[in-house]
Amino acid sequence: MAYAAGVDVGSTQTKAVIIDENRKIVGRALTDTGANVIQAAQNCFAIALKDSGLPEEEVEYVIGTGYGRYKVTFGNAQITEISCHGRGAVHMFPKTKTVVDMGGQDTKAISVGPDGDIIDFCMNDKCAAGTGRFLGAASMALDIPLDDLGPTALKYNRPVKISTTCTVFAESEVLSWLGKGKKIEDILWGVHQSIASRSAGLMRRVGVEDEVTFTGGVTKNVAMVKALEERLGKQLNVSDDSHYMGALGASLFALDHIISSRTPQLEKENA
Amino acid sequence: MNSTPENKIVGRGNRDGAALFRDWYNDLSQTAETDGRAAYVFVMGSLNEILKSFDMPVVFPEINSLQTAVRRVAHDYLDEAEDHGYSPDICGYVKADYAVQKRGGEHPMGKIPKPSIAVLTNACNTYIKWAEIWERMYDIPIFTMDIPGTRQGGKPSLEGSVDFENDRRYVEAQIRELITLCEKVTGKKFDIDKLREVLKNTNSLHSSWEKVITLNQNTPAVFNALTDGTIFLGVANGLKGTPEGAKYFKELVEEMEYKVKNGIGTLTEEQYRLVFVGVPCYPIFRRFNELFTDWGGTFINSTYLWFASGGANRGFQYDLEDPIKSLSIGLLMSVRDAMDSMFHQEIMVESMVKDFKIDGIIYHPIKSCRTVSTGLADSRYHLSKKIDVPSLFIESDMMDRRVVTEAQMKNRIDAYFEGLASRRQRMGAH
Amino acid sequence: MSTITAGIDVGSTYTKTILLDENQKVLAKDLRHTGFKLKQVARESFDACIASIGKKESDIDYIVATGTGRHLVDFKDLAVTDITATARGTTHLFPKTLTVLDIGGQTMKSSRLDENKKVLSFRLNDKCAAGTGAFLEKTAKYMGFQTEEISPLLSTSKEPVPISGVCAVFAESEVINHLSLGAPPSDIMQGAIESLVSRALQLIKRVKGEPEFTLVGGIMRFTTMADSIHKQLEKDVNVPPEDMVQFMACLGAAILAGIRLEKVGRTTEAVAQA
Amino acid sequence: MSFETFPEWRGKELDEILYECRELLEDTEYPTINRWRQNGGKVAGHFQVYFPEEIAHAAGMLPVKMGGAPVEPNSADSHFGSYLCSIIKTSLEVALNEKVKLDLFISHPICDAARNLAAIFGRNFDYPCQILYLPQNPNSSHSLQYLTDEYGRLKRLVEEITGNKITDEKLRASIEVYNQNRQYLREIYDIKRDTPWLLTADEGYALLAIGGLIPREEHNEVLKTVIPLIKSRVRKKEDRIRLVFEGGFCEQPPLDLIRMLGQTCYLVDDDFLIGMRWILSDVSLEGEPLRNLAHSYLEDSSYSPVQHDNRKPKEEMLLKRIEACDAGAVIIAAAKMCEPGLEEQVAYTHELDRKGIPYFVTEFEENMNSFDHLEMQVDTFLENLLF
Repeated sequence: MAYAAGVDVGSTQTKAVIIDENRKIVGRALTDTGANVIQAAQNCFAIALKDSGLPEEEVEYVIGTGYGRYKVTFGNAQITEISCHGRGAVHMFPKTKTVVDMGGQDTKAISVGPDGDIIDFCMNDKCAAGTGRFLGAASMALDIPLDDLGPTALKYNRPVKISTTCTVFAESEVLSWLGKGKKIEDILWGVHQSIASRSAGLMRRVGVEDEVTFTGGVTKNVAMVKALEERLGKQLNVSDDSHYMGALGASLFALDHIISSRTPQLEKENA
Repeated sequence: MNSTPENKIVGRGNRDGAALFRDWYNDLSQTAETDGRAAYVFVMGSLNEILKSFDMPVVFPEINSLQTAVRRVAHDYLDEAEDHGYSPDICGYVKADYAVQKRGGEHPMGKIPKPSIAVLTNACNTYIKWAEIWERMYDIPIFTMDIPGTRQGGKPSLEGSVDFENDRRYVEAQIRELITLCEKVTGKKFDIDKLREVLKNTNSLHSSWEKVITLNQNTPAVFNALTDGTIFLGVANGLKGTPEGAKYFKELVEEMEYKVKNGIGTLTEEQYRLVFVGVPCYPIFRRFNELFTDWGGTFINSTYLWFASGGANRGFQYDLEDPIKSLSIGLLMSVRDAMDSMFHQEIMVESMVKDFKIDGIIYHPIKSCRTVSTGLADSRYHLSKKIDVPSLFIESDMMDRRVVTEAQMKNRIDAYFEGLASRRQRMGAH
Repeated sequence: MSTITAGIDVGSTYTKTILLDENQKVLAKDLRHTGFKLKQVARESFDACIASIGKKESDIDYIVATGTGRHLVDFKDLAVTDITATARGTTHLFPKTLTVLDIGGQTMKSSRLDENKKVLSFRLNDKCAAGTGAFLEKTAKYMGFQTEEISPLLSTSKEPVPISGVCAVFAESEVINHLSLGAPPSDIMQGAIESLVSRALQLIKRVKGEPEFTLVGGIMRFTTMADSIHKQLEKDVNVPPEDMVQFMACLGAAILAGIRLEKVGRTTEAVAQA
Repeated sequence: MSFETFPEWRGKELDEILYECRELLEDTEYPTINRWRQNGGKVAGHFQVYFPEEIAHAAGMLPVKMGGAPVEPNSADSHFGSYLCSIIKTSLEVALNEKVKLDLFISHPICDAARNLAAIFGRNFDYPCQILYLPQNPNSSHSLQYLTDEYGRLKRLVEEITGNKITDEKLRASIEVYNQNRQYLREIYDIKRDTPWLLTADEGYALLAIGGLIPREEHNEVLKTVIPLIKSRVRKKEDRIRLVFEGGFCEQPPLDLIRMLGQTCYLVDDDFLIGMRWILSDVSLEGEPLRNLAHSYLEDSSYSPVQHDNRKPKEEMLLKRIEACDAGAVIIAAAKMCEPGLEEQVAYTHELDRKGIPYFVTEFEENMNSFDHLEMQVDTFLENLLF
C-alpha cells in the first residue's frame, strides 16, 4: 500500500492530509500557520502522520500548496491551491463544476472540468474585502467566538446593509450600527450577506454551473452557506472535510505522481 | 566577438531601437537645456505628421511616465503628485508627469523640455484632463483633435458613407485649424511638400509595422509582443514620420524575416502562444514577462501593439497627391481603430486567436486606465462563450507598485499554466 | 466661583472622560473600552469620573461630547467632532501647534490649524485601513507579538523590509513572504512602521502642514512612530505625555465646554434631558 | 394629457407631493418607466451628462436618464473590474435585472468608463447601444456643423427604432416643452438661491431628479404646481452657512446624503444632474431645429469637468457660480473612482486656496448608506466656520 500527502500552507492556517492508494483519507491535521512558515508545515505534517499512525518513510510523495507552498521544504513538488481545491472538490463531489473557496485573505471562484482541472478561476484582487477575514473582524468587534457567528446571524429578522467593503473598517461600521441600536443578529446577517454578494460576484465571472462546491474554513459557518445559497439560488456541496480540500487535492496530485511513475498505462486513465 | 550575419541581424531591432530611443531623449535633453520647447503629444493619434512638418520636437508624456516605472522610481513621482491632491485612484501616467513638470523636467532619461503646445486626441478622455494641467501650468494652447469613434460595436461607418464623410470633414477642418495654430506657435509657414515628405516616411513605417506584427504568426514567434514589442512601439511613436524611423522598421522587417527563414524563435522552448490584452505591468516589467516565459509562455501579439501605435497596425497609406484629405481619412481610420482595440477589443482578440495560433489570452486590466480596462471583464466573458481558449484575468497597474503584488500574481499565473497543462494532457489523452 | 466642565470622547476603541476646573486643571480622567454599548459606556465613564472626585452630575456645569459616539451621549450640552476637539486639546498642551496628526486604530487624520486654534483644513484616510493602527497591529499580531511588544521589538531592527501593503490584510501575505525569506520580525515591523509613516507624511502634506507639529492618537504609544516621523519631516514634533496621548480630543471637548460655559452659561435643561 | 406615468402627486398637499417625488426617486422598480412601456411606449435610456432628449421625445420615445440607481450591482459586478465608479455598474444592473427595459441605449464620450459602457451594453443587449459623439473640440469652427450632422444621425436612428418620422414641427414642439422645463428648473434654483429656507436640499433635488424618470410634460405639470406652493411656504430663515456642492455632474450622491447636508447648512447651488440644466436659456424655435439644439449645446451651456472649452475655464466657472449665489463655502466632491471628477478637484481646490474661499474635499458613492465619516467631516468643517 502506497501513501501520498498534501500540505496546504495558508495565510492563517496550515492543513495536511495523507491518503492511501484508494484515495481514502487516513490522516489529517489542522494548525495555525503563525510566523515560522517552514516549521508550521513540518508540525502539521507530523501531526497528520501521527493521526494516520504511519511512519514518515511510508509516505512516498508529498506536494505542498497554498501561499507557503515553497516552504514545504520536505515536499517533492508544489502546486497552487487553486488547482488543488479544484481537484479536491471534484474528488469529493464528482459532479462539481464550480468551486468557491473562502479563505483567510482571499476568496476564489474556480470552474473545473470533469477531472478537476482548472477551466477558469477568479480571485479578489484589490483588497481582502469579502473574504473570510471579514467575519473575523465582525467577531472581534462583537466579541462573539467565530463558531457562534453563523448560528447568531441566523436569528436575524431585519437585516442591516453593510456598506463598508474594507475588512478593517467593517469593525467600526458594525460598532456604529450597534450604536444606532441595531440588533447583533441583524448586523451579523448583513455582514454575511455582504460577503456572499462579493463572492457571488467573483463566481459569476467564471460562470456558476451546477454543482457548486464550497470549500475552505468558512464552510463550517452555517449562515455563510445559507447566505451564499440564497444569493446564488443554488444548493452548495459542503463536507466536514471542506476545510481540507486544498491539502486533499495536493495529496491526490501526489498519488497521481506515485502511480504514473509506476505504470504508464495507469497514467492515461488518470490523465 | 564573432560577427556572423546572424549576430549582426538577430537582436538588431532591440539594439538599434534602444539606441534610437536614447538619442531621442538626448536630443530632448539638449532642447531642454537650451530652454527650447516641444510639442506634447500622445501615442493614440500623435499628429506627428503635422508637427514634424514644422520641425517641432515631440514629447510623449505617456512614455516619460512609463519610463519612471520601468526605472523603478515611479512611486517617488506618484507620491509627489498625490501630495498636491491627486487621488491614488487616478491615472498614474498623469501623476508621474505632473511631478516631472513640478521638478522642471527632471527625469531618469534626462531633462524634458517644457511644452509650447499640446496636441491630443479624444482616443482617451484622460488626455484632455491631462492637457488641462499644462494649460494651467504654462498657459499654452492645447488642441484636441476630436476624432469620432465607432458609434456601435462592430459597425464602424464605411469610407464614402454619409456618416463617415461627416466625421472626415470635421477631422479635416480641425487639421487645417491645427496647421494655423502651429504656424502661430512656431512662426513658420506651413510647407505642404514637407508634409508629403513626412507622410512618405510614415507610409513606409506603417507598412513595415503591419508586416512585423504579421510575421509573428510564425511558429516559433520571432519576437515577444510584450518586451520586444514595447521597444518597437517606442520607435514607432517617437520617430514616426522621420527617415530614421522608416529605416529602422525596414531593417526590423528584414530581421524578423531572417528569423522566420532560420526558425529562430524569441523563446527556445515555446510551449504556449499568448495574446496580451491591456497595458503592460511596467513596475515589474521584465519579471512580469518571466512569470510567463518560465512556463514556456510567449506573448505573440497584444492589443497594446495596436492601440498604443495609434492604429498604425492598419498600415494605412497616405495619398501624397492629396495629403490633407488623405491625412483626415488616415487619422479617422487609424485612431478609430485604436479606440476599437480598447472598447471592442474582443473582435480584435478573436481575429488574433485565429491568425496567430493562440493558446491563451492574458487580460491585464489596470487601476490607472479606465479606457483600456473598463470593458475587459465583460468582453472576456462574451469571448469565452464564443471561442474555447483559456484566459487569465489579473488586475494590477502600469505605474503604481502599491497594487502590484508579485506573490499573488505568481500564484494566479502558476495556477493558469497548471490549467493549460492539464488541458493539453486531456486533449492529448482523448 | 469654581466651575467644572466635562469632555467625553466616545471613540471606536476607547471611551474617555476628563473633568476640568475653571483654570483648565485636570480634576479627573477615565479611560475604558468602548465595546458596543456606546450610550452605556459613556455614562459609566462619566459617572466613574465624577464619583472619583466625589461630585454629582448636577455639579458639572457644561458637558461636551465628541468622537464617533458623540450623538449617543444623551446627557451632553453640545457635541463637536473629534477633529475640532483634538485641535483644542493639542493647542492647550502645545499652543504653537499648527498641524495635528492623529493616528488611531481605524483612521488617520491630519489637520491644519490657524493661530486661533481653529481647523483650517483636514484630511483623513477614508478609503481603506492600510496605513492605520490596525495595519501595524495586524502585522505584529501576525508575527505573534502583542501590541505592547512592538516598541521593544523595533529597537532591534537593523534594515527595515519594504512593505508596500495596499490592504491591511493583504499586507500579511507580504509578511509571510518576507518571513519565509528569513527576514527578522523586527525589520518587517520597522518596514510596516515606515510604510505607515510615509502615509502619515502624505496626509500632512495634503493639508500643507506647517510647524509646530503635534502627534496624537493611540499609535503614538510606540515611541518609534514619533521618532521616524520626526526624522522624515526633519522637523521637531510634539508628543503629549504618555498618559495624555489618547486624551487629546477628550481634553479639547472639556476646554470647549469651558468656552461655551462662559459664552452661554449653564444650560440646565440640557442636563435635565439626560 | 390623458395618460400619465406619475399620477401619484395629483391633488395632494405640497409636502405630500414632495414625499411622492422622493418615493419615486428611490423606487428601484421604476414604476413610471414600466407604465410607459405597458402603454406601448418606447424608451431611450441615456447615460449622463447631457443628451438632446428633444430628439427622442419628438419621435414619441420616453428619454430616461440611466444615472445609476440605489441598488447592489449583483449581476453587473462580474462584468467589471475594480477601480470603477458605481454608476457604471448600477446602470448596467437595472438593465440586466430588467427593472428598466430599453429600446435604445446611448452613452457619450464624457469619460473613458462611460464610452466603454456603450460597448458593454452592446454585448449584453439586442437593442441598439451607441455612443453619441458630442464634440470634444467645441472650439473648432466646424464643431457646430459636425454636431448638427451627429444629431441628424441620431434622428435617423430614432426614426428607425420608432417608425415615426421626426418633422421639424414635432421637433420644435419638443424643444418648446424642454424650454419650458428648463425655465421651471431655473425658478427652482432661484428659490434655492434667494430663499433656501423655503426648500430643503433634498426636496429641491427630488423635484429636479424626477425629470429623468417621467415625460417632461408631466415634470412641467409638477413644477408648475409646486413652485407657487413653495413660494407661499411660511418658514423661518436660520443662521446657516450658504454652501455650494460641486461634483454632482454625473454620479449622484444618495438622497440621504443630500438631506444630511441640508440639515446643517443651506445648499444654495450645485451641479447635480447638470445635464438637465446644461442649456442656459431657451433654444431658438426659428430655423433649423437640430442646428439650434447643437448651437445651444456649444454656445449657451453650463460647464462640467468632462467638457474642455477654451471659453469655459472650469475654476473660473466655479468661482462665478459661488459668487452668483453668494455662498460662503464649497464642498468639492467627487464620486469614488471618477477620473475626471477627481482630477478636477485638484484644479478647483488650488484656485479656492488662492481665493481664500473655505472648502472641503470629499468622495461619495451613490449607494453608500452610512455617512458617519462624511457627517463628521461636514460638522468639523461647519463648526470651524461658525465658531
